[in-house]
Amino acid sequence: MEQAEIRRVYLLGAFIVAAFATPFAVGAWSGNIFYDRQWLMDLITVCLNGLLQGGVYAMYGVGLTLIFGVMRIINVAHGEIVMLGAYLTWVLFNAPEYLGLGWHLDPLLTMVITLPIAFALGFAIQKVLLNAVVGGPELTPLLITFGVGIAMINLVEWIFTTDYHTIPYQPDAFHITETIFVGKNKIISFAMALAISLGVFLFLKLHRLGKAIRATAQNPEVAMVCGIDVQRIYLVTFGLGAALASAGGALVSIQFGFNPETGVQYTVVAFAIIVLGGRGHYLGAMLGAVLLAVLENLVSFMVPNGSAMVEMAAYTMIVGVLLIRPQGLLGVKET
Amino acid sequence: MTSREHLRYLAYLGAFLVFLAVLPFQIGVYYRSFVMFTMMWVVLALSWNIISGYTGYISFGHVVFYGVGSYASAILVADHGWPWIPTLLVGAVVGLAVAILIGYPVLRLKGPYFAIAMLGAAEGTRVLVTVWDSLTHGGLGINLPNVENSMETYFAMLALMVVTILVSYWVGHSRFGIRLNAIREDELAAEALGVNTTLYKMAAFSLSAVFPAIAGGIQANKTLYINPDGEFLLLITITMTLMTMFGGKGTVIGPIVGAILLYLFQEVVWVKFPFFHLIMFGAFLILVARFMPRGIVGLFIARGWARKGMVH
Amino acid sequence: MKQHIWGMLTVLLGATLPFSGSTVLADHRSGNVVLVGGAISQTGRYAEPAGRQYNSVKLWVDQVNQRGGLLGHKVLLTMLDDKSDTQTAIKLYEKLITEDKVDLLVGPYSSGITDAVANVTERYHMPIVAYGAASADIWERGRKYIFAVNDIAENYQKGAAHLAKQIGVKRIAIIGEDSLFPRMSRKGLEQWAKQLGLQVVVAENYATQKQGDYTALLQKIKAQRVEAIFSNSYFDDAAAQIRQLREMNYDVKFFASTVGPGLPRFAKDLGPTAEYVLGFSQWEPNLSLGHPGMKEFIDAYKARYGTEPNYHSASAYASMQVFEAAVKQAGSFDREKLRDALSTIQVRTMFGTYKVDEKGMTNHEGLTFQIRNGKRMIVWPPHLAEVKPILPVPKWSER
Amino acid sequence: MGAQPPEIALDIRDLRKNFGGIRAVDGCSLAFPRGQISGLIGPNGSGKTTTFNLLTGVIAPDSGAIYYNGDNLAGLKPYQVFRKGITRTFQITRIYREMTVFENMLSASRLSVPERQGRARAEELMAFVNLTHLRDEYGGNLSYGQQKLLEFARALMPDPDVILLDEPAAGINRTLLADLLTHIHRLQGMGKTIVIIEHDMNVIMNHCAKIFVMDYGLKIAEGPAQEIQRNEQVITAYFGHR
Repeated sequence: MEQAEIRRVYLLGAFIVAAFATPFAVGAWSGNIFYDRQWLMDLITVCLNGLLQGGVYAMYGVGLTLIFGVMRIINVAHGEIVMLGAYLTWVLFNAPEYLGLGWHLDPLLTMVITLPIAFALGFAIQKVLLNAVVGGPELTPLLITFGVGIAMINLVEWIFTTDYHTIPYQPDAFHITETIFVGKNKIISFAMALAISLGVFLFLKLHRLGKAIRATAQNPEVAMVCGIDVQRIYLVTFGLGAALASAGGALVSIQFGFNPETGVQYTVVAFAIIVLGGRGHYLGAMLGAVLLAVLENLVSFMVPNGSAMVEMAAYTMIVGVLLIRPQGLLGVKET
Repeated sequence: MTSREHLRYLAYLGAFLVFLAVLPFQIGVYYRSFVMFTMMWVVLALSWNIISGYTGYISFGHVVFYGVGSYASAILVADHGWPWIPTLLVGAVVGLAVAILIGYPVLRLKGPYFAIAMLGAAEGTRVLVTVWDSLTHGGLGINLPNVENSMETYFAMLALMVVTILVSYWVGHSRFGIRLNAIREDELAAEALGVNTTLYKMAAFSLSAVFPAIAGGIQANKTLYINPDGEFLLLITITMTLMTMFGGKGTVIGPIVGAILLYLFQEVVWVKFPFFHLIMFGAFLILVARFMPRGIVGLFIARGWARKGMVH
Repeated sequence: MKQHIWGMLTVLLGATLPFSGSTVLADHRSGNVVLVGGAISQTGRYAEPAGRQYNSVKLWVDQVNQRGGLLGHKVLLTMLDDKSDTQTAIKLYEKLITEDKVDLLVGPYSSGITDAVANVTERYHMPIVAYGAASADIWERGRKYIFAVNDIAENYQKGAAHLAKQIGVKRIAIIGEDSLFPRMSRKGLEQWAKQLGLQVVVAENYATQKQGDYTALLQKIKAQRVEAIFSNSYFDDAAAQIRQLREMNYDVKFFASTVGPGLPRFAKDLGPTAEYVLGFSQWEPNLSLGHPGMKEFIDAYKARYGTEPNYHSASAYASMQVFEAAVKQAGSFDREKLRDALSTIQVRTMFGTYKVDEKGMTNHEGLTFQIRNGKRMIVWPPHLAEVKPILPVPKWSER
Repeated sequence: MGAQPPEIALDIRDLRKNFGGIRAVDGCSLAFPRGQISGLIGPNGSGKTTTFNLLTGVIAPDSGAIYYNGDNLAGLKPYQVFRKGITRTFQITRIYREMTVFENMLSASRLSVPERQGRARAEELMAFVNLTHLRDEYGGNLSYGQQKLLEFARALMPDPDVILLDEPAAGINRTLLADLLTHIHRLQGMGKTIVIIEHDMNVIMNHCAKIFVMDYGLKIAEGPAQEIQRNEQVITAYFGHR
């Protein structure tokens, strides 16, 4: 590694340490830190919640990082696919009741149906709209995916109105110790996200198609020479990305409220994650997601008016990391 | 191009100007603001075109300049009792300052990373404006003193549009513009062929920031109410992008035609269909991006009605 | 080529000219009609409550036409969509007044949009009844042409604050979205807290489009040993917060929200989690309130839209009743006469009695309710209370 | 300031550049004679193009100096080198594909020259390389050979004193090559210094007054064609040990 490269890695480390130190400093200064055991437990709970949330972030962040990594396309509609996933889950959750059966479908079980749908949707978007513009100027896919996103928002709004929905799934507290509680739904979501992420990770590492995807991400020309059908890899990649986003949507639906316009915040989070982790870097994205989620929670917990500044954490991360080391935490420098 | 051709275009512009100068006296308040907003979109599209159309750096957060311009103006008018016209100049200076602050680091990034960083910068500024309550009144927004100023804002916007068109015309027909284009085509080659790319990008970025800042100020004084979510809306960036793409990016006439047609269409036809009109907007965005990379001007070129390139 | 384009431009702009000519005034519209117009959020984030208001306006228009119209004129309604966007609303109201020349103007939804639109209506001396707004700010600016039907935002937490005092709560937290209405509600609550001796230990706004995870904020509140949480919230944030309180196993003495719990879906979607939440309502479809015409309105609304009206529907309908009375009183659609009528008349509507002070504000009094077995039961003010509130609410572990 | 003999246009001294541990240029010293055509050859990966990139500021050297008219060019930005009167072409042509031929030409015009004069020079040079008929065509629509010519003509726009040509003969046909070589000789006749990287040995041996040979980032030989052809080291570098 070059001298300058090493300097940048250190600088990035310092930046992240500073980002994490800031809420503590502000908290101490503004009297939001109490030096007792109870507060320490609260702090642990907050970090734990961040970790759990980070798991879900990671899952749809990985989806975007796959798409960006393989095709260098900025998919601005990623959050909208998350939103769509939440709606699909909600519809299936309620479907038996509307049919007069009087029971609900388990939201986790619905993934068996929603993920293939999302995969097919992503596949179709890539096939019809994006395959022809991969490798061209970045503006084209940017506009196309934004167009897809805005059409999706309004289509969903037209069908389901702008009402908020939520699925009251496993709403109780999970006792970790006497004083530390987290939501059961959060634990379940995290476990689910971890399982799915791990599955995709193993797929990429071990399966022939997964290896082909990684090869394409590294160098499409070489991949093509090696007999990989790059166009098909693109389709699978976008499908996979969409499926991951939609799985994220299912997990969002059992934790939070959602409406057609909530997608954009997930897009931003996913952007922050891929920038933090590095283009196309799977483990980097997971690390970035957890860092981001914990940081957000710390800001909200200790900074006065912190919940208004949560978004700031994501944007500071995006701009700061891009300026210091555009390839992110674990990414490799592009040539 | 010969100077006679320059003169001919100037004559067209003059005739157009006379028409626009007489127009507001013939029409009511609503249509006056309608034309005013059309001109605003022309300004925004042309400005976006200067950085993104010519240099190819996709400013995916260009609304930030519009936002800070409108906030600078509104704060001075509402909280400090300034008359509104001088606040536009302050807005321009603030826009310029923000452009330098953002541009200096961010313009070193390339391709998608620049776009993402601009998005982050714009959205981050929105949050900052929201949180900085003591200055901006946060989510409350700012109410400006209630006056009927459709005539004044019309002429302010007209003047701004004329300046923007003239500057764009100069950019589009000078070696400055060609060199910006060279950066878009091949930054490394441009640098090796004598273009101080850092300086040129910075100049183009600053230039493209000033006009939206002023336009934002005028808009704030016409609308008389602004809030962070409205002034820093991502959709505004997308709309300027779409207008420029639709007309033809990297040309002078393209963004003008794109802005006028699209705004007209949007306001006259699409608003009639709630829900559908944004679905149509999305579909239109896809179609333009996918099938009209050179926009309307490109179609003209393909049919041989227009010459290729920007200088002749 | 460029010649063509400039020519095209001129033609296009010229084409807008013919639209602009008419200067004929409204009263003498052909076909014996009066035009009632407005813009309301048919799409966007306010579409749900705004839609309920639009429903009521449509209902009133049909009913008034069956009754023979306004002063013998058939009523024609033109309702545009502001996309929940303030600037669009401003443009549309300018258009409605100066181009469409509507005779009666009906309001938009949300305090923020109403405040901005009031600038336009004030400029053109167009009277308007603000059924979609509640922030006192709107009337504090010395406006003469805007009238209120609702209790003000500053009073939304008044009942809950009094209940807190009753059960001996000391330390409270106030949280809410960072926009006009929740901030006004916060402002009012801070005054009530001062008056009642409640100590505000945390007061925070959060961004309008937040992720939905308030755990860290609630944890911060918990660390400050807060006893009752006042949340100036809509549906999504209120729902997320109450769910997360449960996940954290954080037992507050009560959780009071403003708009969210008043929406029927709240109790339905959240089920047992929503129990005992305090909420605010301007009006309830509850005949014990005893306003004239309530039953007829509720029945007609239910028959047409298949759902019970809530207070959003009711305040819009009441505003139209007020307009109808004012037009009768004024005997014309003249803007100034209409304004004078609106500022002086007293009307008994199905929403309550309409009578405004010199600022244009009413003394309509809101209600605080508690969700009990999925139903909204009025618990404050005492003289209207249906049940005695269960406070402090049961611990999560005991439910 | 290093003393520089007047007959030397570009004097490279002990130039070094490492890429992550690989020594691309390893203490190389080259002296290109003024007003002559010089050739720079060597096997693939010997550091020729890197030397050009170092000369023109595309990458900055780790150490060493490049003297030109008494100034040290090392560490200057590409546009600064350009302004000193040194221009280049690229191994794979880098013309602006979405700009017309004329715009390609004009982009390299010096700003100190009035626009009218710049336009005139562009027309002149387009005529010089026979591209006038394609004046308003997009660069991307030209054939590869035409693109090479365009790039060559574009490099002449600022009326440079030193012209660096990176594989001018690659990918163009015989006729065009003959044309190009005629142009190059005409430029030399005007007193320009020309340096050519080329794999086509015919071009190098028949047209270069002096030839420099690089291998593994080092200069291993220099001299006129006949000398180089007989140099053992050069033969070893190209063909390995026999």
